[in-house]
Amino acid sequence: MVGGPQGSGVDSAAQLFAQTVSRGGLNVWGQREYYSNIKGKHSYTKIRMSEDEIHSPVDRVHFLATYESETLARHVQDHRALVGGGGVLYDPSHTDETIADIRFMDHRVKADIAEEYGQPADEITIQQLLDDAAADGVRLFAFPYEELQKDIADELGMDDHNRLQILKNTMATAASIAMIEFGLEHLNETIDAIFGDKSDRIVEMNKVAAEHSAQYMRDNYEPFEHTIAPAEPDEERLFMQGTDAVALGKMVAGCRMQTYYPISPATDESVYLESKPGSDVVVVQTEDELSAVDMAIGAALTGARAATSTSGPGVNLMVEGLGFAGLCEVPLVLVDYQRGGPSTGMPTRTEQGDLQFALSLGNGEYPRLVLAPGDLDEMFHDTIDAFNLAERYQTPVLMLPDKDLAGNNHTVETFDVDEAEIDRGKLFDEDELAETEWRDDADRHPRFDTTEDGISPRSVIGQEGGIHWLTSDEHTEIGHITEDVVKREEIMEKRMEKIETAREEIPDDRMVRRVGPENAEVTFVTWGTPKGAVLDAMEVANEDGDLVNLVQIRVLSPFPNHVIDDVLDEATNAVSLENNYTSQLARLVREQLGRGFDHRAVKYNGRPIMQNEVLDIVDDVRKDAPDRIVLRGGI
Amino acid sequence: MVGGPQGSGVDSAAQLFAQTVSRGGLNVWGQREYYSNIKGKHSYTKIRMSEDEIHSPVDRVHFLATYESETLARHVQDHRALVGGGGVLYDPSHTDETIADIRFMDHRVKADIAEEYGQPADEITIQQLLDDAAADGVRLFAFPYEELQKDIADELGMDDHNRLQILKNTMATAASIAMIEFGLEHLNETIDAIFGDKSDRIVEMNKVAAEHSAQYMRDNYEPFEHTIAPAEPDEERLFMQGTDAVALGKMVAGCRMQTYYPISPATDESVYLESKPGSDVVVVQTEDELSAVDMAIGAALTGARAATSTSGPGVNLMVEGLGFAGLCEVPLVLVDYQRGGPSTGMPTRTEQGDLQFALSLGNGEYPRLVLAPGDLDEMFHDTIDAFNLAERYQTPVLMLPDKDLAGNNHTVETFDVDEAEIDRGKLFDEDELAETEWRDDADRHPRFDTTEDGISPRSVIGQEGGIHWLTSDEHTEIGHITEDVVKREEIMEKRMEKIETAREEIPDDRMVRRVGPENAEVTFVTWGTPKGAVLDAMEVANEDGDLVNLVQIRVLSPFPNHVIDDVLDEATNAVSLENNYTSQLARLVREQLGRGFDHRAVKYNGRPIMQNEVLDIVDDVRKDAPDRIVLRGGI
Amino acid sequence: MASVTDFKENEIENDWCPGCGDFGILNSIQMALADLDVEPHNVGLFSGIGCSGKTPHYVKAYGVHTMHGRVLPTATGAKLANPGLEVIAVGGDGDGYGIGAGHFVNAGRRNLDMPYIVFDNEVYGLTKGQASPTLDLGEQTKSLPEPNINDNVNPIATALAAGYTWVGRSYAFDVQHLKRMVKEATLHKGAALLDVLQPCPTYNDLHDKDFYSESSVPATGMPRVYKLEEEDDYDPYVQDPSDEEEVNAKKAQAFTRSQEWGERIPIGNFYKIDLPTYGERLEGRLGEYGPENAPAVEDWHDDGEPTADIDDYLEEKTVW
Amino acid sequence: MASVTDFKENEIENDWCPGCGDFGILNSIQMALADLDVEPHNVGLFSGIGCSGKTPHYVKAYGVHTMHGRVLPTATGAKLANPGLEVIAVGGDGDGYGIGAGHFVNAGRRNLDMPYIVFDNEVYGLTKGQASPTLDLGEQTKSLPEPNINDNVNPIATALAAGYTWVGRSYAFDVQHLKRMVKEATLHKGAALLDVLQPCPTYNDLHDKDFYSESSVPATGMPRVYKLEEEDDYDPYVQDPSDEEEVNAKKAQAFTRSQEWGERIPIGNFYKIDLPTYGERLEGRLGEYGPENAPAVEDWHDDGEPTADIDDYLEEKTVW
Ligand SMILES: Cc1ncc(C[n+]2csc(CCOP(=O)(O)OP(=O)(O)O)c2C)c(N)n1
Ligand SMILES: Cc1ncc(C[n+]2csc(CCOP(=O)(O)OP(=O)(O)O)c2C)c(N)n1
Ligand code: SF4
Ligand code: SF4
Ligand SMILES: [Mg+2]
Ligand SMILES: [Mg+2]
Repeated sequence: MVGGPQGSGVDSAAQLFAQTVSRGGLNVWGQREYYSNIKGKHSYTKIRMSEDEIHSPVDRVHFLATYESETLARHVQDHRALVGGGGVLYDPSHTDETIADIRFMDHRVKADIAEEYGQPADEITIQQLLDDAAADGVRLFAFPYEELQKDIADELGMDDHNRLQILKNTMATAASIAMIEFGLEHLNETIDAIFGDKSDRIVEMNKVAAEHSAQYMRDNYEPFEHTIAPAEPDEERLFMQGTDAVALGKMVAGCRMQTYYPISPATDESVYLESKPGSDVVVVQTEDELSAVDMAIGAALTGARAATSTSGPGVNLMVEGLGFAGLCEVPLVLVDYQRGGPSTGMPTRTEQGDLQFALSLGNGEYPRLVLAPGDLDEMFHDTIDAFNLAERYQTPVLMLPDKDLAGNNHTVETFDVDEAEIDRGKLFDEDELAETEWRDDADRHPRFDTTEDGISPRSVIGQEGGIHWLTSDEHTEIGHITEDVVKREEIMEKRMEKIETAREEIPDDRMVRRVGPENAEVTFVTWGTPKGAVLDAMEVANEDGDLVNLVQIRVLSPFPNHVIDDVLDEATNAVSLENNYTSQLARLVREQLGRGFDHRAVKYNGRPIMQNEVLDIVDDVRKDAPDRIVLRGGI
Repeated sequence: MVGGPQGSGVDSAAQLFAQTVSRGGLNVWGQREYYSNIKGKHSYTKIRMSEDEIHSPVDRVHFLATYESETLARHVQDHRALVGGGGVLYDPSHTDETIADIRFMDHRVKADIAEEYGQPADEITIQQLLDDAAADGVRLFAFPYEELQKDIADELGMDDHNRLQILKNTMATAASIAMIEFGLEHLNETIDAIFGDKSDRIVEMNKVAAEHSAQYMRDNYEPFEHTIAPAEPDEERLFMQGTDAVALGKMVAGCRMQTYYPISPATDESVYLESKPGSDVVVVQTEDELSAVDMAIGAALTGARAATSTSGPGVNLMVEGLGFAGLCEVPLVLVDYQRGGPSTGMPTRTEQGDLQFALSLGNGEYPRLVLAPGDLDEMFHDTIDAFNLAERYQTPVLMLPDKDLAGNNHTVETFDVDEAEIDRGKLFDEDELAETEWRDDADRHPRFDTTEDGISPRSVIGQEGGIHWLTSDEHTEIGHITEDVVKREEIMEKRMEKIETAREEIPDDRMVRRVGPENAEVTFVTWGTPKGAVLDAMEVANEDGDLVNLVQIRVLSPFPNHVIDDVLDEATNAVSLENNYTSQLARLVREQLGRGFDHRAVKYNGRPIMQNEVLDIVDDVRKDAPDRIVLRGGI
Repeated sequence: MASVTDFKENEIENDWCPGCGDFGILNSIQMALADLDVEPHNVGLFSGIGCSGKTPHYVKAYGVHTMHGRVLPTATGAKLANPGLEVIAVGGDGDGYGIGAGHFVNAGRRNLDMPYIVFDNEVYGLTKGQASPTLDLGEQTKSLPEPNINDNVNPIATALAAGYTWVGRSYAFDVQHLKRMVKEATLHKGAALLDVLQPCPTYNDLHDKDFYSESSVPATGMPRVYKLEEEDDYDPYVQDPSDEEEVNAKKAQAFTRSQEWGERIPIGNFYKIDLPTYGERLEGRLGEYGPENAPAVEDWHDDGEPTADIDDYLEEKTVW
Repeated sequence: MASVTDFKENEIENDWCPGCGDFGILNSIQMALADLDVEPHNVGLFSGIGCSGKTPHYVKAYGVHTMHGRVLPTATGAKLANPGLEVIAVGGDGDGYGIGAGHFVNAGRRNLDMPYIVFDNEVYGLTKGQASPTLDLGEQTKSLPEPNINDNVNPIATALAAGYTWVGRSYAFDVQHLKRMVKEATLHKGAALLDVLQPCPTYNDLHDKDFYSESSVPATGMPRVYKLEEEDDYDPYVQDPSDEEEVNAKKAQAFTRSQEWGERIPIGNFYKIDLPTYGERLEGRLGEYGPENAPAVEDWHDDGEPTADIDDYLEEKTVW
């Protein structure tokens, strides 16, 4: 783990470290936590790595690197952040700072520390916390940044070592790499990759800094207990964050129009697309989210594949547009990167709080599909699916990842692009339409023809012979306004029928992913990100038996009723697991099936669900757990 | 029933008739149907009247008055609109018009008539339809408007009878009144009331027209079979539409700030308030609904009681503001007059399609109360409750009437204003606060204090000593931004606890109204307007036994779980009844209780549920009805 | 070539009130389209919600009757996705300058090649005559219970401030002038605002046909509405867009004229400048962009096989 | 009387970037409030979302940090409900001229007695530096991957077109001038827009302190920013609001100045006119309206008994 003030470069340190170990052949899982702030507040990134696949964060790390006090105060003292026998790399020059001195640290944390120590906050020094940690078995690695910078400046032939502040990140990374004995080779490779196109001098500076830092550690400290070596795997691995996976999925899916209004954590996706003009995606930054969704709708009406991405507060403003798209049967793809709510909420923290909202947003009733990817690979493939489903069922498709999946970097098996297929649904082609005599009203193509499966063949603006109308009022088959009781019933029934068609057509194993032994003692039913923690917990829990299995619901609307009914029939202990307060999935299951879970595990403090928390649930459920289990982990 | 083109004055005729009979001591239930159009399209009003209370429309009327063809084509031909033995008043001068000539009539209706007659639409005349109706036992009352106008002009000493077109409405009304033998006395009284402040001449013209028309009918036709006499009841009765009842409730509740953006069918409420400057309500027409809800929030923050009213499409734009109000614990009252959806939908038609939306609108999670009034008296009293509950639980309260309740005129027992009470909840008073030393951070009043019941004492902007902050971000007790895990959990738990407190505190009989025999064979569970149809059906069905009872859920959030659980335990045949497609109440019941209904009756063609439809359900359920019963009545 | 009749849709009855100015606008649009020699299926006529919003239903072309206030973003999306279409946005004054004002202002900044025609009747027609944003302070139409409590926006001035590169006004009952303005606005390469003075006989008894064009103003003996193009000293066109001084002067001149309202009301083109359109800017960014190379062109799959090549992007992300 | 220190809130740490122009604006507001002799509990400081949106948390007064783009309606509601409060609205340029543009335009029409201070840094600060509506076409701040593809809005011109009765600009690092402008805008009876040039050292490297005030413009040898009040020939104030000619001339003059941007950038008051405020108009409508007679005054119940008298209204509806 590396921590420090936002904007000070901790982020680069984390990137450097994670890229280094991933380039060294390890699987990596990152968890970055930061405030809705540009500069100064506490930020940290945990990086898990292993030769085996990993899918979730854990609470405690083996090694913590920083250069400032807040990270130490929060993570060392807490005992939650470090495993016993772990190590801390810190700057010894300001360990006489007190808790009270730490500018941005929450009053709550200060008060808790003060209470724990039975001393006023302005008397508790960082050194005291470090000593305490040491007493708990944590190894302290004092690392004199400034002195080392002087040496580095000397070697580089520079007068002013203060200009090397920026190297702190590389120094901390190199020192950490040295301690875990990973070797500097991959670090240097990463330095080349990251700084290579800036300047040779920058590369040199970083490499010299890395070497010095590593050397210092080797010279001054006994080997660290927890080491890890590079691996040499055969398959390919990508290293990216969730928004990248969605952006790449969009390119493959043929999405050529992306609208957005900046919002955390969705912006990154659009910025990535914008940075690849070669992908031919027209990316439009709009004046607000009302406009973003409507522009995408306008584009979709011309036959283009169009999408918009946002987060909860932006979805609030897209409710209107989605209703129009639902009524007018517009294929529209919306990615809602959920974050802590309600309202502006906690813009940079994770949550799965928008499920029920997604299922019923908009006045009146219309069909919609809701997909929930749970890892990078699903982010990529679900995105492609989303466009196919949107065109197949001619209705909005909402994808609901979350901040945790969106903004964290992980390694993932390279995407199987060849698997991707395009399904445009019932789209009229030019030739068919050309035969239509548009001047004769009777011979026109009825855009909203009432068919058995609810899906009508579709023409798009610009196609000869396909002229029709779209209106936000209820309409006839050709798209003119109607208020006739019979027409209304027909068109409403046709429209709503599509969701039943989708329920029948989408394969069970696309709707629900089941992993693990069949007759496990504890069955976790979840959606989205938390599946990773279950997968990792399963690895541990099932070592001696068939303790845990996983049911990941990937399509929430249409709901896979009979599959989940079977799951609940079979389960010994069914536990719902989600990152929200009211167990929204569990509510959905009960609405759909009239039955509940043995336990509902929830977490709503803005932090992701961790492997160890799932293991704790397994323990508790086997003993005697309450119906509702609240997870409170995270910093 | 009276029908004719929108904007031609049919509305006035209906008003005149309804007021006349209500002034004559009868109970009246109006149902007005019209297009989203200013002039020309078909509009009609059914008026039910009785010495007994009535609460719903029926499909067939005894007497139909009109002066144009579309009304005849739709309502006479249909056989749905007239009871056998009923009568039609019509203008004989254009009965040679054909179905095809009728400009605005839906193609569907024309095609259906053509099919029924096995003739092209341009060969079927109105006369044909009339003859057909006569053959079915309908009495035809030809009423030569123009000739009579000439007589009237003569009597009034006017040259040009064409200027008397406007009297058509009074003429039709008077003729109808004459036929049902109600006597002209109350009509003249109504003419005085309506035209009195215009001019004496206008009053005279109308009275002369009325007398002539009545005389014509008496001279030319045998007495009509269905007559009704004025009554002389003791109690007081009001005659008004639902939006008036809400407006009056707001005045009593102390609402002094009402914001709105024009939208059918909500506008009338604000216009009514605007027309009463003496009520001291500041009514602001805003630039859109985003602004309307936010302005009301801003006002509420100063301690004012503030509200906004809209319909579904407007709610879409209020989602954002409601989330802010939920997070910041702002007492806000929103009335959503539901109309046909989704999207712009059917602006002037009724529906109860927004329940699920209301329950989960907004990203993330926050508590809200949802009330559903089902008649004028409940409109009035629920409105007052809404403000009390909003302040008591410091959170948004949504009221969900519908177009049918909003826009139709009925008689109602006069409101018991004395019953009204004001509960401002935990509001700090000046004296308490004055002791707070605001300059000292430690001695401040923590606006969002974490209390057991989730409710914190509240100060408002402008109160000395009460300074605090409000932010759409998650916040501390004083209202500053926080992302701390512990604070977040505390404040979130406190906030969500309020809904549990409300569930415990609101009395069962406030949440649910039960009417009828305990052990009925069929139990209708409904919300809002459809309760009227059940009440009326009960009158008929229970004449020979305990066949039907009614469970009206008046508070949808918090949901009255144990009450409804008991209801379902006791019910022989539980039938949910609502004006939407997906049985939203039934879904809510299943989500809350994990159990369903024996039958779900729905209607989604934009027309209200009628007494006779409920009776049909009773019949069907006692024989063999499907799980889902679709009601298709209405024109 | 499509005729005016080809642009008339018959399946639905026009339900505007008799005498409504909307009829004049509808006819002008149909005439302009016929003149412009465009095929109905290449036209996308977008509208908001209101009486005005019903316009597309009466035109035989692809018609999109969107949501209240949202005509600009929706039309913008279509035009961006298929720049080969003739996309025209229309709507009411409440729709455009009230609930849609945010889009109105921001569309100016984009300078997308698309005309926006606003039916300016000073009321919310379809909701029964409330004051719209163009009704002046203190005015009371017959539909209002009290005089208007809000000041009015000046659409011409606002469009100038927002960056529209063609700004004009016309009058619903001068169909020839209006047709000409619709054509000019449509042919202009860039964002064009055409505000149309539209009598609403049902609700607005202040500014009706009589007010605008029939009765003459006592002081002048002339109808109120006059044409800018008939003024000797008025030239709306910026000859040299790079000449800041000319730009500022022409804009200021237009701003000043836009304040004229009373005995004389100018119609015509207030301001016109040729600047790079949004499409041209996109072309600069993407390398290629145009009717043959735009989102609506289905070149991204081959019979169900995606043709996008993301190998390079994957390569950049590959760690092992 | 409250001092500047009384208006400083200490429980929360200010987390703006070092060198941010927001500090200057914050200080100016606190200084102006102290000068205005208003009690902290009678101040409602409303903001939108963005770096700028955090301002209220740093001021000891009732602070309402609303939603993105919604500061104007929310603040308007508070001011209408309690006209005795000193309600001040602040927010970012993205917040006000982008997502909030519809409210911005329509607030002008209302002329509510309330100042609106916009922190104009030409970027979306809090979301990491995307172009805001005031960044000019083709400009590329260090945070942008490509030059800006949109033209900019001109806030001064837009405010003039929308009907603001006080329109001004100031500069974040000229704290004395800024304080004066904040006071003027606050004291003005009507809707006041104060656009503040606000350097964002983190994302906007084009228009920084150096650009605005420190380095001198080669051509003139002077700093770019100059004060309108120091210009001999500039008088923003409309002496006679009923004199249409004067109004038009003063507005046109302001419009022309608003286009000046380059070697010389004017700050100060561009335009000021005294017109009836929304409060005064409401008073006209309701008979009584003011601090003692407004929605926030709790005179509508007596210890839980409603005091509203609706008997007349019920009587009107009574049929038997
Ligand atoms: C979100 C939303 N709010 C309100 C309405 C109700 N509404 C329909 S039309 C209209 C105003 C129409 O006025 P304008 O735009 O001037 O068009 P006009 O009818 O005058 O042509 C309103 C407020 C709506 N359809 N949607
Ligand atoms: C509805 C909504 N959309 C997007 C966001 C994300 N967001 C937060 S601040 C911001 C822009 C801030 O820019 P500006 O208003 O200029 O303020 P600054 O940070 O520059 O002071 C955005 C887009 C949001 N909070 N809410
Ligand atoms: S209400 Fe006015 S704008 Fe609408 S159709 Fe009638 S005349 Fe035209
Ligand atoms: S990002 Fe810019 S505007 Fe925001 S705090 Fe930093 S310097 Fe100020
Ligand atoms: Mg209008
Ligand atoms: Mg900004």
